[in-house]
Amino acid sequence: MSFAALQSLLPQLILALGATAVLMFGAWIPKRRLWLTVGLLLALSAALVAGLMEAPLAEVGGMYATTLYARFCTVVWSLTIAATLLISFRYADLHRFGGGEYTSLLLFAAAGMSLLSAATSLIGLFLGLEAFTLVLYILIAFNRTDDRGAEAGLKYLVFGAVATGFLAFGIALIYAASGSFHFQEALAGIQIEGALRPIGLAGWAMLLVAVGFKISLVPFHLWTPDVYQGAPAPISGVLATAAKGAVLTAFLPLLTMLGESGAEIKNVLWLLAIITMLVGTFAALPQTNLKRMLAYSSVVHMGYLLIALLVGGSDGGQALLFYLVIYSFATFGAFGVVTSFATEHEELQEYEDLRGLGYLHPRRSIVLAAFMLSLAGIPPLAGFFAKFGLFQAALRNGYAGLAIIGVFASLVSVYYYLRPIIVLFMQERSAYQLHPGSKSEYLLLAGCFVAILALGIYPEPLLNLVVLVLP
Amino acid sequence: MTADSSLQFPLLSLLLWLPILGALLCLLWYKAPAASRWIALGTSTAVFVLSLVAGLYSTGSAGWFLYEDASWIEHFGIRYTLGMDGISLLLIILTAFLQLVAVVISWDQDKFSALFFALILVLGTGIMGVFLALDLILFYLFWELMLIPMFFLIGVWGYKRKVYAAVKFFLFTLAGSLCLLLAVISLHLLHGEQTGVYTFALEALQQTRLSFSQEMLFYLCFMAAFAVKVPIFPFHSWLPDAHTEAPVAASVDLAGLLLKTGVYGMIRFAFPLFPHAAEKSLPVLAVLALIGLFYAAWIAYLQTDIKRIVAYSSISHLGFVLLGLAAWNQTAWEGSLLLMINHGVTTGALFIAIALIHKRTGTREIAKLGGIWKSQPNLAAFFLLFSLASLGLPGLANFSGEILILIGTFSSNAVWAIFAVGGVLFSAAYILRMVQGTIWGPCCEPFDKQDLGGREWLVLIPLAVLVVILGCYPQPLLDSLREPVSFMLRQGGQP
Amino acid sequence: MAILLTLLLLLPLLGGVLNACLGNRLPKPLPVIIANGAVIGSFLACLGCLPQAGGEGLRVTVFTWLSSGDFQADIGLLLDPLAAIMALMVTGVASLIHLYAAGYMQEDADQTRFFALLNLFVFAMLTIVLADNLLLMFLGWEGVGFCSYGLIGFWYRKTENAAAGRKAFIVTRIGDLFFTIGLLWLFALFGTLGIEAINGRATELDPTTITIIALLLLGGACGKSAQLPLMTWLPDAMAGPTPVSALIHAATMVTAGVYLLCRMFPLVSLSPLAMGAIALVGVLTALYAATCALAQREIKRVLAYSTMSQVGYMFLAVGVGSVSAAMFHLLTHAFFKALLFMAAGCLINLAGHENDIYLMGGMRQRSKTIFWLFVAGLFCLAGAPLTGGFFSKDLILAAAFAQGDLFHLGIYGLGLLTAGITSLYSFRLAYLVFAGDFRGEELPHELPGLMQWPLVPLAFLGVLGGLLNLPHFFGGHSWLSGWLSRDHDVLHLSMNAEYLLIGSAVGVFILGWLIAHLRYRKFAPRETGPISGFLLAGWQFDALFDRVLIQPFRAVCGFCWQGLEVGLVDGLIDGFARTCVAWGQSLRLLANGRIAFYLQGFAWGLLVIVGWFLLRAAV
Amino acid sequence: MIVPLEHLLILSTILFLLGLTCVLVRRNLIMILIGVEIMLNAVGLVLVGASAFWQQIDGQVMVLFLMAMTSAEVSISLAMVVYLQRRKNSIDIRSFDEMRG
Repeated sequence: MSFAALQSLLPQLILALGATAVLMFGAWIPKRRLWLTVGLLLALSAALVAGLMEAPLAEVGGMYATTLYARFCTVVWSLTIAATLLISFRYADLHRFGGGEYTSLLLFAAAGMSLLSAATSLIGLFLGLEAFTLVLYILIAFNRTDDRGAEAGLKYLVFGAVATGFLAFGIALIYAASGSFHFQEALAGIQIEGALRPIGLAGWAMLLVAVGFKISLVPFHLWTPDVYQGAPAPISGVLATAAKGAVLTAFLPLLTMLGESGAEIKNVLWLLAIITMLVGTFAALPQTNLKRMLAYSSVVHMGYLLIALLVGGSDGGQALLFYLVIYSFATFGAFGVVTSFATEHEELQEYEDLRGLGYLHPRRSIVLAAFMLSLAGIPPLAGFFAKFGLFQAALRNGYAGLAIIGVFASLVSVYYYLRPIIVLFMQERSAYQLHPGSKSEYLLLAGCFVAILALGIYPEPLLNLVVLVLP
Repeated sequence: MTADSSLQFPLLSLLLWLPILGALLCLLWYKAPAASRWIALGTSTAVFVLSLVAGLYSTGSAGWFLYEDASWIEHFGIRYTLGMDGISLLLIILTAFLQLVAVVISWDQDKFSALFFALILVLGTGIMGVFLALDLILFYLFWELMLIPMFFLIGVWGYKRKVYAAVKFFLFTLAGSLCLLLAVISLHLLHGEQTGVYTFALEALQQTRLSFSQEMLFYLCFMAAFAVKVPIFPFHSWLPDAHTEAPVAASVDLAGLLLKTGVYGMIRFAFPLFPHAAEKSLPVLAVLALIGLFYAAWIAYLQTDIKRIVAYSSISHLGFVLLGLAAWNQTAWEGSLLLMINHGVTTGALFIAIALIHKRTGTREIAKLGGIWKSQPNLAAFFLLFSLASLGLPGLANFSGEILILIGTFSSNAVWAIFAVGGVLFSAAYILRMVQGTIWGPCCEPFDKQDLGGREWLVLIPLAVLVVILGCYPQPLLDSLREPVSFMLRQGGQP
Repeated sequence: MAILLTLLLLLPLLGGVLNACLGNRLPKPLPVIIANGAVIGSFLACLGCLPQAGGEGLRVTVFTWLSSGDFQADIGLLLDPLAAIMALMVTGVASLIHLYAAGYMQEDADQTRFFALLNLFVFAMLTIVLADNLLLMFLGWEGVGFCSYGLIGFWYRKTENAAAGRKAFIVTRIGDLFFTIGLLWLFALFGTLGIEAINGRATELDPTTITIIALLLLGGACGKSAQLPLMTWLPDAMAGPTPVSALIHAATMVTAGVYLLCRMFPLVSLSPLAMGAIALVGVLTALYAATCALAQREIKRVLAYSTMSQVGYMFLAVGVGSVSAAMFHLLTHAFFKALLFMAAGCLINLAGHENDIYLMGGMRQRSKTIFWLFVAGLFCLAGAPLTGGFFSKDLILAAAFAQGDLFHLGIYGLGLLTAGITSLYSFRLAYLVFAGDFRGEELPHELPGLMQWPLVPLAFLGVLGGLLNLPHFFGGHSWLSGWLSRDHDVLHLSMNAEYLLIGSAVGVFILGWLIAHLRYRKFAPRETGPISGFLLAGWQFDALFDRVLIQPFRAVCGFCWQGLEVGLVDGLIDGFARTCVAWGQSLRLLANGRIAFYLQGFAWGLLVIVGWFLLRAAV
Repeated sequence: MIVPLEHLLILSTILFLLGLTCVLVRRNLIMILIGVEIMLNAVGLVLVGASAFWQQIDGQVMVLFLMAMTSAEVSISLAMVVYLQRRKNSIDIRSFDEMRG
């Protein structure tokens, strides 16, 4: 590996090496807050480097790109992990997390995700995906005093392992069909009519199953609510945002390259998008647990994002990135609110427990309400423009049917997004005073809130950025 | 329209964003309820004054006498375009006035007052934005901006079935709006394909060439949003619940302003953009208007909650307004717009009077009310006055609009007008039943014997004066409407 | 002069508004003084305008009320001879009634409301009279309706009173619907609502249109004037204070319908069919109401039915083409009926707030003055020879007779029959009230002077009213017809016919008196047969309308509410919501927490995708 | 290449499906993990075979990565097995269905 290659992968190196260092030194110096802070700084610096430094090489080792797109993704995932660390300060104290391990695992996840989004070959894709999936196995079950955490960890582990099998098999089949792992050539394998094409398609089928698991498309979504419910809230936040976003961003170029030849695949995606949107929406309706509701909501949003994937090209890509960022702000913020309401024994997630909380903790409740409304796509919150861009792209590229179903789903979805708001503000007070929340939590929530609001009023900067990275 | 709009003082923006500023200030001082209500009062007074100032610019001709245009979201082709003509001027003044009334009448609101007043103010921005926006997406944003504050106002400060009402309101209006959104985007894309210019500007989109079926489809989508808001007959079911459960200020805003945004949307957007489809739809519109007119009146006749009676009366009156639109001529349109304003004032006033009665008696059930005149003659007198205006007594507000609508409609289609005249009878039936059950009859012994207090006088007197003036001398309003309305009618390309 | 004319209209308005807004804050007698002053001022203004009213009349346009497109309606006043004579009557009678009311209401705590409404009523009535366009007239038309509503239900604590007010408002509004449609149609035809313009161009229309419009106007007039079939509200309206009955439900408002028809006579008279309908409605109402009056027990209800009957005569007059006869009867009737009502109010007071005539009797002993005044009124009503009522009624019957054809002769016959019945019930009333001894138990209430002396001028006017339009036969010059420039209304019948008419009129008068004398001189409380019960209930029309109109209406409302609104519309919406949630619930069952089951989801998903690809590959 | 690619693919598919069946059918966590291992080994077989078919080294590189990854996964899985055994005294996946709905 040349120096230039190392330099090109500097952000990922910062994350990975930093993670290793934190893990090692963390064992000796058991200061939780210190390591969280260090991790935070590392993640931020990785984001800074990725954001500001031009990479000398366009592609490293035939596996990872250093395009603007890849750097953009790196920045976003690093920031998500930084945010996770920020929100975990009090939470980690509450549950006596090992600071070094927790931090380093999260940093590893960031490295994995950013590699995944940067992948240009199937090997790179596999490695990046597995890197953060492995980390998440641990993080989900990180709370050792919680049965549910263990159950969630188990569930994620089993499905993750099976999905890994599918992913690997799919990659292997595609390789068998095309003779290359590199996206461009690998796709050529199914583009040419021939004996090997069915093998390639079978590979794609496996791949889709794996992706379906990762971004929880129906019918591969069933684990999602259980895992989100059981995992520590900050980790659920990562699961719902970055972990899914990284997969989507990795597949976006893949599908775009597929072009016309992937009609079969697009058909399947079309079907998956529809059932994901509808099933997710309806399943979310009767939920009475905030985290489970958010899980189903993430399912629905993945359905929307599939529309963007289907549209493909710069239209679809821009819509996807824009949507993803805004969705992440809102969803992560919502999990952030759950985190900040957490007590030593439990997280406040049942609607019953949230009743009338809006008047005891008005600021966090209002912020949560804003996140819900943004997810529902109600202006003047950013979620509106996200959906707007998505549906516009869909209509523009002849996916009117999907757009209409999406609109219908988002209409029904309003009901379950309103329910937490109703519980918080419109029911009799039954809640007791909770922890007032720490400064770091407030900082993060305020950040998400301001972003949601500002992007809802003036989304132009983000749009320009998206256009810049996805010409 | 005007090129040098950048040189103008941004009066419209100020009008629009001042309430938001006020809302922020309210939230900033959320720990001091007194501060928030004074801020709200100050803001809404300033807005009212500004709206009157805007009236000074009025030229009486058809174009925008105030116009602002700025780049906003280039990526989507969305611009920040505002314009004011005679129609929007009147609606803006009405908005500012009713907002002021809403603030004053909610003065002793002590449950989370900061949030309450902030929401009222934000609602004001939403409504005024709808009346001013000339970019379709900007319009849509303001259209939706009305939703959240109203949802909270009903849901948090409402009465028994508040959550049901709030959610129903939210979902109904959103369902309509999403149709509108899809149509707007499609129209925008179609225009872009034809001309290469991707824009949401109203005037540009009017030039889009559409086949008749496209036009009809878009028109129906637009109308879905507006029909829910107005509300037109089968889409009205959210309204009685929302009106009944809302706190008084929200009821005033709902009946006085929100319903008008639907009609405004039709005449400003749906009709000019899709004139052929509109022309085809007029008979259907008229029939729905008439059905709504009678149906709501009949239902109102049996209601036992006086607030619900007034809620249904709103549907009935809006049926009248709609009929005027369907008649599609100068007199009928002016009548419709005038009736909108009249109805805003009278119904708002009625809701206030009902709220005051409710405050004193603790009930709104006809069976439990009665003889208010004995204990509160002044309040009862105001209630009577507003009720009479609502039933269309000549010389009071609603009549002037109704008669113009009838006259205009008669010349377009006599049968519609004859049916509509019948509707007047039923409005008398339910209004008089309400009046009878409330202020006449044996006494219900309210627990609070106090007649009107100072602040209540302050609200009711201007409303009463307006009710009389709008009935006796509505000519200035009609003058302001004349040119814009005739311009729009010509634009519609109708006979 | 324009100022004076404006004042004529505005003074009562000012008085009413002043009392309505500030009345309760003013010291006690002041509201009454304001109200009386306003009306008397208006009367004086009317007198002042009178010289200008002849010929083309006096006109003022105050301001433009509504103007939109081609439509324009002004607040414009026109004082022509017809309006002048009506305005004079309205302000004059109203002044006297206001004075009477000052006495009548002096102990009522709520008298400012009363006087405010009374003043507003006068304003609205004058608006009808003076309006130069139909829309402004409609304003007054509805205005009197509202004031009537407010005054009938003045003692609102009793539910029946308020209900009677509501009934009056709604029933008259049914008539107003026809008026409104007529008004809209006239505008559509002429492009204006100016009364003179419409009348002037009426001949341009084709006969069918004229007939329909005239019938629509008749419908409006029927509502306000309590003619068949919209008459049921008037007897109930007697729930209001007596001055209200005198002013609104006898002298002025109920004659507004007649006035409207006279106003639009040039148009209406172009349609023989409509004219026939008007005459028929008039005479049938007259007969119907007279029979009802025969059986009533409450003194004011007798008078109410008699009013209805007399207004029927006025309609008859219009229907046979004699405006001056109609106006003549309108005037004399206003005088003697106001007199009768106010005297009745005094009698009720004297009987200790008892208005059942079966419980009166011997009232002559309680007050001689009232006895003579009341009897004078009754004589006019019954059409005693040489009283005002005699001349005016005679003129109407003569006009019907003079038409000569069978239809009008039939109408004449019915009119004559009605005259007989009128005489009968008038004297029945007189005997029951005054003959014999007092049958009640209450002690008389004090009768203030203000309640007595305003009756005197009315009595004179009523008795001598005939001089206003004394026909040539009696040596007069038909002054009223001349003033109204309707010389052709003056009949020139043969001497024989005149004798026959007068003779029969006198004959039925005497016959009626005789029957009454025989039957009621001695009080015999046994009028409870089915026929009298039927008549007492106004031919059961209330029950009929309740069956035919109100109950079906309520059923329709109930169906709309419970059936359509709650059942269908809300049901569909709530049903949709429930369905969505139910789907959600069943989807929720999928997430049953079991890893094995979830893994099956994987397998099925894989199967579907692979199957899809295979399918595509196969095709 | 002596063995045709098709045969190899068929074999590895059978192997993969066997592993998958194991995962679907067994209730013991360790058996499920073994099933996953079988699936992954099938993958390795395909990769090596394809590598030989295309005369390329890439597939074999991937196999190495896969093995490394698998070992990491196994270590985490076994740690989880121990953890669960200690918490719940069971590694039967049926005993983990507390969260549902």
